[in-house]
Amino acid sequence: MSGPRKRDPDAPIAERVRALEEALHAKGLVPEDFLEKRVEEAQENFDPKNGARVVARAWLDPQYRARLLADGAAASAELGFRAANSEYLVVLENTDAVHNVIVCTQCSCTAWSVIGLPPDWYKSPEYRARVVREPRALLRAMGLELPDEVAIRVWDTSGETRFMVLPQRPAGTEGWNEERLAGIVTREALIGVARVVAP
Amino acid sequence: MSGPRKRDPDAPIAERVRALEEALHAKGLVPEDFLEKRVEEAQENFDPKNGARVVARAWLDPQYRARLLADGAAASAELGFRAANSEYLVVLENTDAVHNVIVCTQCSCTAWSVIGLPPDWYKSPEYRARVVREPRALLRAMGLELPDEVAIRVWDTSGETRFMVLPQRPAGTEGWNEERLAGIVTREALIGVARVVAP
Amino acid sequence: MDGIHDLGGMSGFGAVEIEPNEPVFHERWEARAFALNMLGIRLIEAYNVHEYRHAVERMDPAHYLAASYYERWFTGVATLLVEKGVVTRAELEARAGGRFPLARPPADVKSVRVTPRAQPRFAAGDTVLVRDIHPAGHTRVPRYVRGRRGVVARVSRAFEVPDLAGHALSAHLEHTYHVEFEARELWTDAAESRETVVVDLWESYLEANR
Amino acid sequence: MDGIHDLGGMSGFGAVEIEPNEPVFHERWEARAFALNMLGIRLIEAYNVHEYRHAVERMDPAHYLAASYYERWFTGVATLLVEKGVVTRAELEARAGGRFPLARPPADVKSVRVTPRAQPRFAAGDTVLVRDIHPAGHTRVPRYVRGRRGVVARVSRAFEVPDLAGHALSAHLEHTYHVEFEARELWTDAAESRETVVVDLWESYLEANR
Repeated sequence: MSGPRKRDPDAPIAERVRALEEALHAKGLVPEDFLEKRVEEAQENFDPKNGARVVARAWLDPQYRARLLADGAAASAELGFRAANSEYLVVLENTDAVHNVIVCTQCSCTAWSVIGLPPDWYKSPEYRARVVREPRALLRAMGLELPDEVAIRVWDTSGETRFMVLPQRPAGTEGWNEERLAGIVTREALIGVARVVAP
Repeated sequence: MSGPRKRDPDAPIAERVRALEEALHAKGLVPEDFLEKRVEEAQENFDPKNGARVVARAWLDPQYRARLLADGAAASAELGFRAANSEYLVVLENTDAVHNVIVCTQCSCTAWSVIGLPPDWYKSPEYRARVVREPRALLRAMGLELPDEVAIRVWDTSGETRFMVLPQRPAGTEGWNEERLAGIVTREALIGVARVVAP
Repeated sequence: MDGIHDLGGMSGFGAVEIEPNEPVFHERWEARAFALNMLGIRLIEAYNVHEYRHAVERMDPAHYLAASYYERWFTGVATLLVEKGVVTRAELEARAGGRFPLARPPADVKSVRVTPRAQPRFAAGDTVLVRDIHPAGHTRVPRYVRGRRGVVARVSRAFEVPDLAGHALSAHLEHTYHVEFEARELWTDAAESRETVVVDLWESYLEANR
Repeated sequence: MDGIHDLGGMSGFGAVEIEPNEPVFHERWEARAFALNMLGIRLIEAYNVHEYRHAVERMDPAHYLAASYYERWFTGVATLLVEKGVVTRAELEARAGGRFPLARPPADVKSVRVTPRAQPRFAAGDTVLVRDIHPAGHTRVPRYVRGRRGVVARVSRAFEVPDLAGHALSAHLEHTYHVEFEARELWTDAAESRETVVVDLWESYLEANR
């Protein structure tokens, strides 16, 4: 098509999804509850609260932290967070010198088991286009001001490795237990577009 | 905007154009008949029939042909086809060895005075994206099969030079006069996506 | 393919806005579309995840940018189920009561140059050059690193080469590498300072620095 | 800017279809939009043609690809008339009775590196290298030739440098060159044979081949 002239409008997306589901049903390809189970799994198992727990544990337990940085998937599995496939999870440690941030420029790959299904902003063309080219300016616009002396390392999820950021533990959380610490770790911090802050 | 959620629909384009025209009118910025004259000019002066006349003359008169290849704008002006601004028009001669084809990948610049306002297909993302990368395959898909031994030269109108193709005169037109020859030269041939064929 | 999906570094995009308390799915159809892909890949095994990614890439560029994430997702699923003969487009249009946009057909990819080594060719610290290639089919080497030099930060595991798997060709494994590029190497005069980008690349995308 | 307008070489697009007996304008509003740009540039001189081109480039990429040619054209015109203070967006929305999409604001370009020579630096037959630059503002050097080598086919005239004129900066003239590139130099493994692409480039986009 050389231009948008005289094209019939598309059927609404909700109708198209319904149409495909019904066509597959009619062919007997949809076992009872199969779709419902997948949705339930997505809503219950793929949750940034998992990554928050991992982070809180790493803040409290230096040996766990070392295991996490050595093998992210195995250390997450210790807490019961297992990826569907045998995933290669690399955990990126933020320090005073380096801030890490994750993107998938070509689609929207994410470590579902610890970060959850990615949010709209992560999947947007805006984020995908800009963060590899102007991370400092973009993070600033998103509310994260990084001192000039902090290097930014952007990780493009172009392969099969999945990434999670291990944010820095904020001051003012001394003596907090794991649950309380996990409560302040956001999805945005696990991706690297925000710091963890004590309320 | 990170996604197309919850955005009010745009006012229809015809309403937007009317709105701007009325706003300018209300400020007294639109002299009577100004817009009408520009439309008239576009429809009457910017016409591929002009380029067709230039080509027919060049086929019949070797001295005119030489002047045309040396200075396209001056030779076109001889026949009364003058660009609005002092345009630099370069005429590209097709031969048995080289076939020329014109595009403007970044917008849709064209030699209006001889080719006319460009057609939809020339302005389409499809043409702009593909012709610089796969000209032979694209021309074939558009109906122009070029022998492998003919080199293709694609001209991207990225600067201020404007281009027009001087197609090869087809066999079977011996003894034709200028008007009859001009009658078979199409806009597509002036751009280089078609040959001129005798009917 | 050098498609619209390969957005890294493109300018002209606006603000990134975070939606507070964003739900996992905004609409019921999004959840169903999500699950239908699980059905296509895992249950009926009509296609693999690489083919799915490539199907989304093959969408008309205007449709790709206009669509929300799950509309792109769904279009990839529907395209593959039609291409694999599970359903027909006519059937879908009849049931949907209107036009049913699908992605464009894939290029006819018959083979891809891969590296046969079982041992990784590069080691951490090696400087590598990304091959300046323009594959007609699926690939995962973004345009913004092609022809650029970087340093191997980590030798990752071996995974299926997407350029083959995306066309349901052989399941050939190759080592992947986390390659770190200086911003200046990628964006020259437009680079911010003190920044690097790490890209995860298959061995056949790389050559030794000359 | 490395915007959506810079389409040369992008894959994923479909067939090019020629409309038989295509009219100059398909709708009345297209003709009016055409004429309104003549008014903006030539009559009230609110902006120049380079600013117009850049305004179109600054459209949201999804809007750019979804819009027809004259919708892009009109959006450029309306954007500039608002930016130059001739009309206000609120006024346009009120009169249109709805949302009135405009292009994004330009980058804050204050100066651009240009070449001061009055005489052309290169001659026909010279091999030149296109500078690998990523200007934030308007430019006319397409991405597909940046960092590539070509041969000067013709020294063309001197014209205003668009990188300046597109931001209403000084009217600096520079020679332009028709530079011919082998398809293989541009598209490597994807190139068709026996083809070249000639691109019309300002002197400051070029450096001598090293």
